[in-house]
Amino acid sequence: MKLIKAIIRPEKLNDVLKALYQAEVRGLTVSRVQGHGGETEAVETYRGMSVKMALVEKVVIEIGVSEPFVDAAVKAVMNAARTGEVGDGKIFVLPIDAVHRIRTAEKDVAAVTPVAS
Amino acid sequence: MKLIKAIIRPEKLNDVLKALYQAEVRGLTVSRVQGHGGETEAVETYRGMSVKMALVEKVVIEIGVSEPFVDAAVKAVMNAARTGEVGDGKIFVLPIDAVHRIRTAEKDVAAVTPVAS
Amino acid sequence: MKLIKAIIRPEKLNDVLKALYQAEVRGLTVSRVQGHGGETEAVETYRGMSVKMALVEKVVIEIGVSEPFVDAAVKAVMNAARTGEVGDGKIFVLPIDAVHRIRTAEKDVAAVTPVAS
Amino acid sequence: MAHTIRLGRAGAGLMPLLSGAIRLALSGLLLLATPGFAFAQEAAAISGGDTAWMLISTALVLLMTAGLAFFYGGLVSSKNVLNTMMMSFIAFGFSGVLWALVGYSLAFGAGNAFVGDFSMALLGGVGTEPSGTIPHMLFMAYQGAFAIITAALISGAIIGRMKFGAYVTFISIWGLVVYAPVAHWVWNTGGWLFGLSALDFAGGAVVHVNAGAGALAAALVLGPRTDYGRQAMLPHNVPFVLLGAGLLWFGWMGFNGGSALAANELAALGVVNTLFAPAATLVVWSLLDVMFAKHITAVGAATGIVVGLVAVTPAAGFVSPMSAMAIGAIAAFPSYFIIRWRARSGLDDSLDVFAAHGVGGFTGAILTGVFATTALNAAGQDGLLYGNPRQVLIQFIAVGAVFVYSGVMTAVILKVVQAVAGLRPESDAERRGMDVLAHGEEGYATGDGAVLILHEELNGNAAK
Amino acid sequence: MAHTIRLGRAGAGLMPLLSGAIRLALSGLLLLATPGFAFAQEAAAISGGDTAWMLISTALVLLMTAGLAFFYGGLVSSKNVLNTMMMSFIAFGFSGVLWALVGYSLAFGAGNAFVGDFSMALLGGVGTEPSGTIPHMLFMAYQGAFAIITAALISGAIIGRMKFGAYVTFISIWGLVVYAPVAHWVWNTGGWLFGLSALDFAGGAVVHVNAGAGALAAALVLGPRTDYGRQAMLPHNVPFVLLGAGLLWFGWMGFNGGSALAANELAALGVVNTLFAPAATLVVWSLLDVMFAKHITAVGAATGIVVGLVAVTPAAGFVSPMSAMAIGAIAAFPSYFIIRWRARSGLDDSLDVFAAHGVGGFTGAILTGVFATTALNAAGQDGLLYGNPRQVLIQFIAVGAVFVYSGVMTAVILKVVQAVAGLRPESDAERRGMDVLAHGEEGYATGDGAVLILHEELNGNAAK
Amino acid sequence: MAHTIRLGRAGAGLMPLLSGAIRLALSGLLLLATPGFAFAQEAAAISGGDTAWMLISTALVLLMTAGLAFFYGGLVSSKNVLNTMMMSFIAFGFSGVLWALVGYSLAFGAGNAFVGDFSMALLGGVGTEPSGTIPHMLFMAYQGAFAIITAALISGAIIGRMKFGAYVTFISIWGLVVYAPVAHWVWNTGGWLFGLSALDFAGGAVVHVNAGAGALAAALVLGPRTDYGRQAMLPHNVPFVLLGAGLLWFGWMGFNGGSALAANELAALGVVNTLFAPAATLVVWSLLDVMFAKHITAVGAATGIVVGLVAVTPAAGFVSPMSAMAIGAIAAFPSYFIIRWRARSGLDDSLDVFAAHGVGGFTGAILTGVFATTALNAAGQDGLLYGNPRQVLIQFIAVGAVFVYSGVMTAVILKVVQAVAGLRPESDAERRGMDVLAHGEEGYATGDGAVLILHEELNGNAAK
Ligand SMILES: Nc1ncnc2c1ncn2[C@@H]1O[C@H](COP(=O)(O)OP(=O)(O)O)[C@@H](O)[C@H]1O
Ligand SMILES: Nc1ncnc2c1ncn2[C@@H]1O[C@H](COP(=O)(O)OP(=O)(O)O)[C@@H](O)[C@H]1O
Ligand SMILES: Nc1ncnc2c1ncn2[C@@H]1O[C@H](COP(=O)(O)OP(=O)(O)O)[C@@H](O)[C@H]1O
Repeated sequence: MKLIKAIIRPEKLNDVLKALYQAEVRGLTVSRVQGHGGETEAVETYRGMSVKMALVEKVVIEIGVSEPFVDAAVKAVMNAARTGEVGDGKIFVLPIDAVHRIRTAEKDVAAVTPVAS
Repeated sequence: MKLIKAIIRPEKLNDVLKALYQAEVRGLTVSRVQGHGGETEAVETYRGMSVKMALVEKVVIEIGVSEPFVDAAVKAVMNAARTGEVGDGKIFVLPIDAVHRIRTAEKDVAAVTPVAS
Repeated sequence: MKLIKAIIRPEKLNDVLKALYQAEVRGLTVSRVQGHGGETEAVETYRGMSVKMALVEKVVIEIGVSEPFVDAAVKAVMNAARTGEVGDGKIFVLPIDAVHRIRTAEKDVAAVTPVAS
Repeated sequence: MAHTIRLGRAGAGLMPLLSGAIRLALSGLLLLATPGFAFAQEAAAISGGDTAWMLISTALVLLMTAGLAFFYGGLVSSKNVLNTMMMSFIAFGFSGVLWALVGYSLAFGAGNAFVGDFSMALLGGVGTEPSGTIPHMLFMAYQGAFAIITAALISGAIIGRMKFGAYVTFISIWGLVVYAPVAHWVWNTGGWLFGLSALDFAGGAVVHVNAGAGALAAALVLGPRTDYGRQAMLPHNVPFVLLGAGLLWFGWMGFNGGSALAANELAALGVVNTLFAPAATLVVWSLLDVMFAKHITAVGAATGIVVGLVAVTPAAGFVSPMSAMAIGAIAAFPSYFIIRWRARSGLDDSLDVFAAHGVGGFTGAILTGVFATTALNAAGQDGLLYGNPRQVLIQFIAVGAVFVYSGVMTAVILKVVQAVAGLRPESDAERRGMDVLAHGEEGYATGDGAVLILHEELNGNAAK
Repeated sequence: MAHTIRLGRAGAGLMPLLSGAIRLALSGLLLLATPGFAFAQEAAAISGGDTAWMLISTALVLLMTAGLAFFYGGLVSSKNVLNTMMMSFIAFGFSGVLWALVGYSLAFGAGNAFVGDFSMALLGGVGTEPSGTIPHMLFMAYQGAFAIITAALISGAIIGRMKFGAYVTFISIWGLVVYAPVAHWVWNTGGWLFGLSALDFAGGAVVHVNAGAGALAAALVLGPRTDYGRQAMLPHNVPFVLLGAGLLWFGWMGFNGGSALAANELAALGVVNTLFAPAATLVVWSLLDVMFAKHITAVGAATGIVVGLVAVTPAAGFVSPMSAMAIGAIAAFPSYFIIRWRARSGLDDSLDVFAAHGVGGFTGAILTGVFATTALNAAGQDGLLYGNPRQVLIQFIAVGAVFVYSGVMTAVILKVVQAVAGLRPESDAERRGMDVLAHGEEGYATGDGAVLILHEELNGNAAK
Repeated sequence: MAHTIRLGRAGAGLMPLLSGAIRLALSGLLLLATPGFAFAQEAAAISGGDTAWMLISTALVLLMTAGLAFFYGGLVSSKNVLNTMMMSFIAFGFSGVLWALVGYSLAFGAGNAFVGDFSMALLGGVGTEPSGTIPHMLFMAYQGAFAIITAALISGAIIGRMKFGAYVTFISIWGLVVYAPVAHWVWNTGGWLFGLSALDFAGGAVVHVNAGAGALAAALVLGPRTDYGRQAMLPHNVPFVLLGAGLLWFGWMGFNGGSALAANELAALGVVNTLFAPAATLVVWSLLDVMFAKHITAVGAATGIVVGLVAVTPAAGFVSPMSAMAIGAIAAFPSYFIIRWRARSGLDDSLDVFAAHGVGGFTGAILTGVFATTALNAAGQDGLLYGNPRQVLIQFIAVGAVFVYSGVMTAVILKVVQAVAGLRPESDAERRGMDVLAHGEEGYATGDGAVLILHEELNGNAAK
């Protein structure tokens, strides 16, 4: 089991969701974050006070997958999220020791296999 | 040391916090996220434009615990967060290499053992 | 490769960013969270209804680094984020299996080495 | 007194045949209808100054309902913000239209001592002829704005747990069956409380006690929300609460000042009292907050302002500014402590409509009987302090009658709606919030994960 | 009719030499300028009541543009909120100043049947002498507030995809080349539509059809935003939309009521109709929403209110309140269905200015020709229902002429601006949002990671 | 001039014995009190039109303080939003009540050249008798709304770092010791600046220079916030800033237009100038923003509007609209550059009250001495351009005297409060935000992790 943690551009979220859907990934969790990377920093001015914005809006998608799905999911995100310009983001793959589905108390692979809704 | 990452329903947050308190878990971090799983998607309409909301409000609780507490914490969350309907969420248990308490520079188990406030 | 996950006070964010910059850490991701630890809980009153706020505003910084940078990054955060009072936060170091840079499909160490912007 | 009008015999209606016929039919339906229709005939002329003031006063009272939407909307959680605001906004539509169709006639038609008639239904005979010194239809519209906000006020008691269709049905009926008769009692020269010389300058009883009693009854009939007493409902946007309080105060100038129906000394008295009474309430409320909440709170300040405005409403045109400040200061106490008690009780009058409007209106009405003086308003009465203790009793009777009638009738209407259509939504509505469930919308949508539904074929495979 | 003024010969201008010279130079530039300058001379006096009403009406119409900023701003995503709001606010400056400098003279100067002249440029001869019963300059300012909001209305069609400088240039020209002549046609006694007896009480054609046609043309010339039809643009703050609707309704009382230019029966009729027509629209819109969106939506309620306000605008001083309610109710249908169609079409009139203002104004103008009655306004005309079917045709001509002129001229102006300066920003502006790109600001900054730029040396090494 | 009243001998007070006794006692306390109480006796009558305009003007000026709360509240970070807004709202209470109790008498009582007296304390003799053509008490309330907003204006200088109790104490004293005397100097016929023929139509000196000087002194006495110059304080809600600017502009129509105290030519002049002067400022400010900030900013637009409003305040009833536009345009420059300088300086006048109100009011007052003309207002003076250079000097003296008095007295009051109770909260208040610390509330609570405290026993074991 792995946790895929992909940091992407907010405007690419819908494309990535679609790609993941097509890659048969069903469960995921999304959060709004701010990133700092190689992007040029915007300067904003408020009443004569100038500020450099060191952080840029990003979205993180976290997906718990069983090993066979890791590559497919990574590939799906990579392709859908790429624009080719600095700031496209990163994907981290982290090891997971255990997964539980709260509703049924199923464990591990069973816990992330979708159930017909 | 493990990092327990529980994705739950927002309306269950207070119950889960209470349960964790009773399980003697003291430190944790909470964030608002949006999840996609097996839940039916709400349709919203804005001025004749209909949209399907693919994401549902969720809350993530992250708890760094030493091994002896893992089971208790997972169980506490499982019980408090369950409604039995699709969308109750998942719990991921991730391995941790090291933990530091910023205030005291204590490490690992000492870092997550609460200090009398 | 490690993922450093530091939970700090919001008002220390800019100091920590500066310290990380000086430690030559270039990429990172920031999110707003709420924490529960040893801090005393504020009581708020709304129209005669009193509530204890069990959660306190925190910020999480996540940094994917190659092993040589782990100590420097942890140290930078520790020093910049410390106030000495309860609530300074924790740093978790998690193992990473793989890192991908979405823009270039570079992997692992290459993926987190900054490219001239 | 205020709100009382003398009508010249109204001019011929427009398209008189059609509307006359409908009116005739309606009249047949009215059990309490009295045949008589005898306004004092009187030569009068439109005054530009008076009309100017009543035009803007009408706009001001209209704005209050939008202000109320923000006062209430800011106090709830973000998942119920639209539902809460819509409970006010929808009253513009249903309560407004029904007022023109029949409500006005039921309230201000001659009728009998208890209710008007259908003589002015469909605005028959409500033209631009003078009513006092302003066009008759302007008086009708000004009163319509009162009917709208009174209905909207009740909604604060039933936040987040009433089917929207049931709510709309309820306030539509309520406006005709509760509001219109009560307005008739107090403000129509033939009304029984008018006959008793009860003083209610701008609606302490008609609007606030009326809405407060309705709110109490509604909270009791609906019962508390599922997680009431376990989960705190915190205000998701306190600035909205302050905005609402600010707009309400602004609009209230037209509510109380306009109740003079002219731009004269009485209007000035109304406006001056409406400025200083809530100022006094705010001072006292702040001090109480320091004592009991340890801080001067913003929600408290907004609440105190509204309580002061409510309390001075019945008194505005009858008492001196110093008396108004006394009324404002005194009124802080009962409402403050009842809110504190309520928050700890099992009564889910979610936004304390009873404590703010019911109790505030009650206090103000009684104190009007204490501080009123004919030195300032010859058409009024002297109060206790000016040698007429009987007025306090009269005020009690007026307020009590309105309270009982409104409370009972509100419960009856709700029970009927409940029997026919049900009042509360499926149980998970409260959990997920009424905005998505009852309106299919979010107050603050980010658009993350929102998939456009364009064509039938897309329904099946987009992002899921 | 409304908005028509009789001017006494204006008093001597201030600093007359300078401004006279500039005016002379301007006159030479005006191709269409007519030499004649012959207002009816008439003894008149300022009325306090009328002036009071027009003072507040001017303030009310001014407030509407701020209300519009919220109505529009709430409907867009948060990354475009400031750009959207600024499109309204900047009109206060550029459209306002240009109105005083030349716009007023082009609209209300005698001129010929198609446009005014430069006789009152730089406010020459616009002093405090009576125009009707109010000071002339007050009439000028009141009309200026109309010019401001009409320009701002167009912006709803081009959300998130127009260079701000190009937009400012566009509305500046538009106010002089489109708005001023159209106002002249309809509201100046010498205007050709005025001569035709076209009825437009408060600007159904001049303001709403005009802005609606401009919006349609602008949406077509600019083309849709890059991700239009793929990415939903959800309202980031529906309470702001409701606030905007509330402020617009409030301000519209001065818009329609003030168009009587006096605090008289006509003003009362205007205000009463402006209260009840949108109420009726709101009821019908809600029912349509239940049928087609399955819920009564808050965005729908706000939209319905605005459509009702638009529809009653041309009619407000010519029809009875019952007729106004009919107009409001009827007007819901075309606008509702055109919005539904538009949302599924390729036309990115982002905030449906065409459907709400163009179509709403059209419906209202035609229905004015149906319901108007000289029984209420002797200066008006009877409509179809009162035996004058010809009026419907006249209304068609008026609305059609305004629509065509505004549509064509808007496109021409935009094409010129496009040729000179370009209309659309670099492509990633839409992605990142116009707030940061066009204004260097965020609507809701948290300050996280914001590094102060204090001195040159800091530029290099702070946090990066 | 504006704001000057002639009072008929006031009617008998209410409950005259009690309040008379208190007044007598108060009189003994007043060191500067003059024995004389000699208003010109004059037969006058209430005018409906004038009263209508002053009723709504009073409401408009009241609304401005709520607008200010949003203008200021949007500019701060979200952890200080309630504290910032409450600094305005609390002035409604304390400044309002104190105005009625003694402030009005100190400002408009006959007194001597420097301060009024206690003759009208507790509103003694302030009834509905005419003062000019409006009820006396309406004049009193209108002036009260000025006193409220002037106190609230100062708060922009001390955002996020003053104990709330200390602030309330400060503005309470300030209103009596600074505002009332300064109003007396300028607007009372016996005041020394009135005697000098200083022109200040609606409060350029009395309100804006006064508040600006107070703000500067307060910023200096309190010192900068702890992280000033290191941490940027970004506006957490720019739409609120625009809302505030919109409400302020709207309300300012009553502020400047109402200062005519009648619905006449002068009121029209005031309203027209208040429309076009800020429009001109907005244009110039936008161009400066393009040059210096590279973009037209929304915060800049809001600021420019306010600066234009401030600048036209002293001039509104004395200059022509073209001159008002010139004043608005010119006033942009000093305020713009002083704001830029201030942001880089060590002076933590957090929201630039000094630059916007102090400097804007100064510029406007001096330019009033340049552009004023008796052709438009016979009760005024001619300015420099109309052959009276001396007026510029007089304006300098007036503004200078107000500036020095207000600056010095503000510092003295604050030092006294500091000595008695302390001014700044514990140091971590700034870090955590004043909302939680000073008010025990959050502006935007989510309710996550909020545990209801119901009973004593729950205190111990719920969620901790
Ligand atoms: N080492 C890192 N750890 C965590 N997040 C990172 C790291 N590097 C980059 N990111 C995230 O990825 C985003 C894009 O990274 P950046 O280096 O700008 O672009 P690119 O990957 O195209 O070179 C950043 O805004 C940040 O959110
Ligand atoms: N594989 C996954 N990775 C990350 N988050 C997941 C995953 N599966 C589900 N989730 C999270 O859990 C929530 C509930 O999951 P869902 O599958 O709907 O319910 P259930 O667990 O009851 O079957 C989702 O909204 C999402 O936030
Ligand atoms: N075991 C834990 N797991 C996750 N987050 C924690 C844990 N312990 C503390 N935190 C986070 O760190 C913050 C500070 O912790 P706290 O115990 O209050 O302070 P300190 O580390 O100074 O003793 C908390 O608010 C919470 O966000």
